[in-house]
Amino acid sequence: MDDLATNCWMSLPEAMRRFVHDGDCVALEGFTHLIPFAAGQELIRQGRCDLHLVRMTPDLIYDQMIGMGCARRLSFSWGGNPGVGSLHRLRDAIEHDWPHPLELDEHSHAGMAAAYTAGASGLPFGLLRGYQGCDLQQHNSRIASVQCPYTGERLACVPALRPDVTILHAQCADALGNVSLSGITGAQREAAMAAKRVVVTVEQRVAQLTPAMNQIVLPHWIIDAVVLCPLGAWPSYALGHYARDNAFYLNWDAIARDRESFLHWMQRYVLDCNDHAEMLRRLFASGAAELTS
Amino acid sequence: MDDLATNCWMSLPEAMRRFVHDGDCVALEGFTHLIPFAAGQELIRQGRCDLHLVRMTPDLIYDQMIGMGCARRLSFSWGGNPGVGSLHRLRDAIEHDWPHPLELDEHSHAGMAAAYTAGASGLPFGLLRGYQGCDLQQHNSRIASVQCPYTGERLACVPALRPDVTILHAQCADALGNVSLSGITGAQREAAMAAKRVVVTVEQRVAQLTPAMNQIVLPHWIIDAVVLCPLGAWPSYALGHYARDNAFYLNWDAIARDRESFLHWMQRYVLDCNDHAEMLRRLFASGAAELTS
Amino acid sequence: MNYSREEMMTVAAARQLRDGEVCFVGIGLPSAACNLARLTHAPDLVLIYESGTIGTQPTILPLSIGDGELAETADFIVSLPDVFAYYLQAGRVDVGFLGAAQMDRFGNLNSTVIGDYARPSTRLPGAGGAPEIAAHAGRTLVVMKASPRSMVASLDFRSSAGFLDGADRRAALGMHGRGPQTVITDVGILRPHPATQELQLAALFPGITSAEACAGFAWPLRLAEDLDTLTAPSAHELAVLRSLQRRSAAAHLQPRDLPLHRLDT
Amino acid sequence: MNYSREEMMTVAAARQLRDGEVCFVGIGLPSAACNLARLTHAPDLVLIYESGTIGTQPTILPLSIGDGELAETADFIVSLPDVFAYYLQAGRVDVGFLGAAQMDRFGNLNSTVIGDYARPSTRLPGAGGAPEIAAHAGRTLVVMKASPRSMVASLDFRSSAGFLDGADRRAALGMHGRGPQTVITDVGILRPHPATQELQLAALFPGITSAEACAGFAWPLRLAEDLDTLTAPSAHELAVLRSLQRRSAAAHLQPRDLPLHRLDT
Repeated sequence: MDDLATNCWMSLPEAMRRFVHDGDCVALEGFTHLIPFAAGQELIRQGRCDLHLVRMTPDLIYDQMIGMGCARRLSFSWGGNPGVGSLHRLRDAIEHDWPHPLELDEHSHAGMAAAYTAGASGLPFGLLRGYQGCDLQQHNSRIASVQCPYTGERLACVPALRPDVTILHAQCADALGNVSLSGITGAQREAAMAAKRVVVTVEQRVAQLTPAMNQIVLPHWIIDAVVLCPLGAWPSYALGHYARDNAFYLNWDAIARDRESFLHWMQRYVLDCNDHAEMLRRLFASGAAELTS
Repeated sequence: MDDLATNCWMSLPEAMRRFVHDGDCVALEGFTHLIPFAAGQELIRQGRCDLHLVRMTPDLIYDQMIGMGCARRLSFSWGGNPGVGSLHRLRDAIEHDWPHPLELDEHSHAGMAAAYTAGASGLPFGLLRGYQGCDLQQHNSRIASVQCPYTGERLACVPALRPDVTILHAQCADALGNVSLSGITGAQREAAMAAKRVVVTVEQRVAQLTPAMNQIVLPHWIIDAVVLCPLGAWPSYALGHYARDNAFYLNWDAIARDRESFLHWMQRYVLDCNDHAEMLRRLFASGAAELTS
Repeated sequence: MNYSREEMMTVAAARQLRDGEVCFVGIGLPSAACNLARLTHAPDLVLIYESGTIGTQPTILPLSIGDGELAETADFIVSLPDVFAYYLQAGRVDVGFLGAAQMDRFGNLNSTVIGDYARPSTRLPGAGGAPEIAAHAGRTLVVMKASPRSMVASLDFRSSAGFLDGADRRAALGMHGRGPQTVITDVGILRPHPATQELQLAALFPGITSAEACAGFAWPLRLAEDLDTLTAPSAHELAVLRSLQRRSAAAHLQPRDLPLHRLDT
Repeated sequence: MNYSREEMMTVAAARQLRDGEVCFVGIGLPSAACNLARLTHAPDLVLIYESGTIGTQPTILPLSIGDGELAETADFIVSLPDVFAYYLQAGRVDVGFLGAAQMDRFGNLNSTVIGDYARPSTRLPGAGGAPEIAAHAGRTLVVMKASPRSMVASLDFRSSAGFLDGADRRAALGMHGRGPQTVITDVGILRPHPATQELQLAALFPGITSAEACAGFAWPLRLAEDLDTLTAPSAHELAVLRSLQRRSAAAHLQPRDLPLHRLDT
């Protein structure tokens, strides 16, 4: 048991180096809650590139990764700054190919959910009543249809999503690497079960997992690495640990609107910091308050 | 709120009378755990007939209902007495049309699970990699196939299950009728979400639902009736309340093997009792011990 | 009592909701409207936020669709695959809210791009949950301010279906829901014509003329034969709404309380 | 040390399991074998019972596939749709156990009917999880006593697929799993011939002759070229198995403790 425990617990840099490679299809999931920011920023630090990024809601973390040139392709269903407005780096990539072109594989939420579920289920495609009367399927040839053998009606299909690696943030894991998420869990379970490799950053290492609201558990034997990373979801949140930093989400609009200020912020708070902890300390040191709130 | 609470809580006879009609498609679900025995026996008492019974594992409760002539048709995937052997009343119906013929709609567990899931999801059919190289689909024309639009491979299909009424037993419900099940929950959530009407018997009425192992919650607004029915799963069990009565399962083999002894038992313990509580008191009174353990 | 156009919109949206209905709520005005309804005439309204929180009763309005407040005040939470399959697609949602950058006369919506899809002049966030909310919710309420830039003759992109080209094309596609039965703008309310399904002005906000209203639309907006005027927000509606918004703003202004000390462990 | 044939079967089955593998367990002998393996050479064996209990470590053997003991000692529990889709169908199960009333020379199994399907002479419980365990588990272990009535030349009904007609017909159907790689009987162990995939006697139980073994099969059983004899159960294997079975029997004999007083509330 101790060997197993030693094997799956590791540092974030090691986990990202070992399990995420240039060119991979990578899903950092989390619907508003438990977004694995620290892991995404470590990928930026390590200069990972040519990634096929998958996420229902790209959020700030993919804005950062896209702006820093990590991504070749994006599978997604809603690309905004929730409650605020645009993701300016995502827009700049689509509208002006900056820093380079980004291929889009665009779906609806229901389509993405069906695609993850199909991937997790070992099925080649997901089935839904969806996309009726929409233009999306005219621009995404991966959205197809199939006929019901009983009723004759046509239903929409999406190809299964099977990321090379899915990265999650969770509240806790035990020594063996069994992981527990609770609260809003989005499509995280499906994204993990659909992936070839799974890496999870957690707030806490616990002796035993205890029942919690809407808890899902991922067994240690589907997980390749577990990383202790307190506050690793900031500016997203971890229910029971800390709240969403809505002020930072608002502030990001100004930071990311302009290429210069974006690059300056990424240099100062991501590239020039050794890790997520150093970034947070620097951000919340007295001098930096105006940048963040 | 009080009105709502008054509306959904009712007695078992009333719930069965109002929500289960002759000829209905009825699913009493529960995989070994939380099998709604009291409700099934009340249907026998009320003489309900011509039912299309649906259950992955018919278990003793459908053996009783089939033997008492309630059923016209059975959708199922495994029809045995778990760990013991045959369901003699089910066998007698199939082998000798006693008490009358029973149509079979037979599947695998995976097929039944996919059919419930499709029903719960508003899809006309469920998709699975299943039934490969088996004879079942030669005898059940409802098992069909569909071609994957991406890979060209053929996958199995089953028509969605949409019971007229699904009946469950659960650990607890609150005043509004929100229902909580925990432990082994089988396909209960899917069976409930797939149904037009839902009736739940519960061990306890509680002020507030609290998180529990593998908890699923069904919202009060999909539920038509909630019935307080302590020990309502006996001889099945309710995790946290009482254990499975393995001795009775063993004993059922002898009771049900023979038509006379079966009818005698049903008369004495179901038909001659006003309700489940009276049956249990009679069963566990000193004189009856030899019949049950 | 004075009130803003936004307040009238919120109140008008809230009044569309009937007690006991199951609503699929979006962030912003829909969230305010649903909670206003819940706190006034519809105490048993069931709110489902897209993040999977079922039966949520937030005490403050969330800033995002997945705020902790929504999780903590929910009856329970389900996964995203489940909320879209078991609740929305299964037809268990009575009312869905939609907004967009552009709407046409049949209530079709664009929230994807301005300009060409491959090289847009403005890339918008995208469809999100809208295509399936539009298809499966029993009816949808569209909430959008009226301006010729947004109420357009022709969409740049159809992200979600309203009545398509009208005349029951929608039903022919087999959609469960009845589509955009009400569009709430900042000048009045539109409803579909019973036969053509083209949206027409059904009721004006108090103090707005039909000419003023029509100026917000790039197509010649038709007026309903029985064009009505909405009742102004009542003192009670305004008091509850403002209290809710005050409470929410105060909560959102609270300084962050990030447990930085945990970085030292 | 004396031991029964059943004990030898259980020990032989346990030895097929490697530490860390994920097993889809059935009730009866498979459950005993898996737990014996877990308590001896494979402490990190992951047991999944069909009822959705994942990582179960029961202290006593369950009587049904969904006993409370399995729930209480599980790492966690998932629903039946999830266990079949996310675990079995997704290819996350290394080993599945199967048993049946009839098996043919290619490891195809019948657990459905003896006689005609529509009017059987004996109706058996049916396929249950078997068709998809047979298809998706990395490999399956079949556990059945050898007798000409059960090891038949031709099945009355094919409930789950072994190697079908052999010669890679199975792979052609696109099945993920490698099929019945080991059949454990009460006379010895069968394994598929590498080319034809017909099952052949690979190892005998100690003290059983190949003629005795072949008498249990209604088809002319082929012997592997390197026909082996199994090592008898070790004292440790027997001690652990018997202790487990004693513990289980004692627990199952405990009087029921039904809280009848709750009927009075």
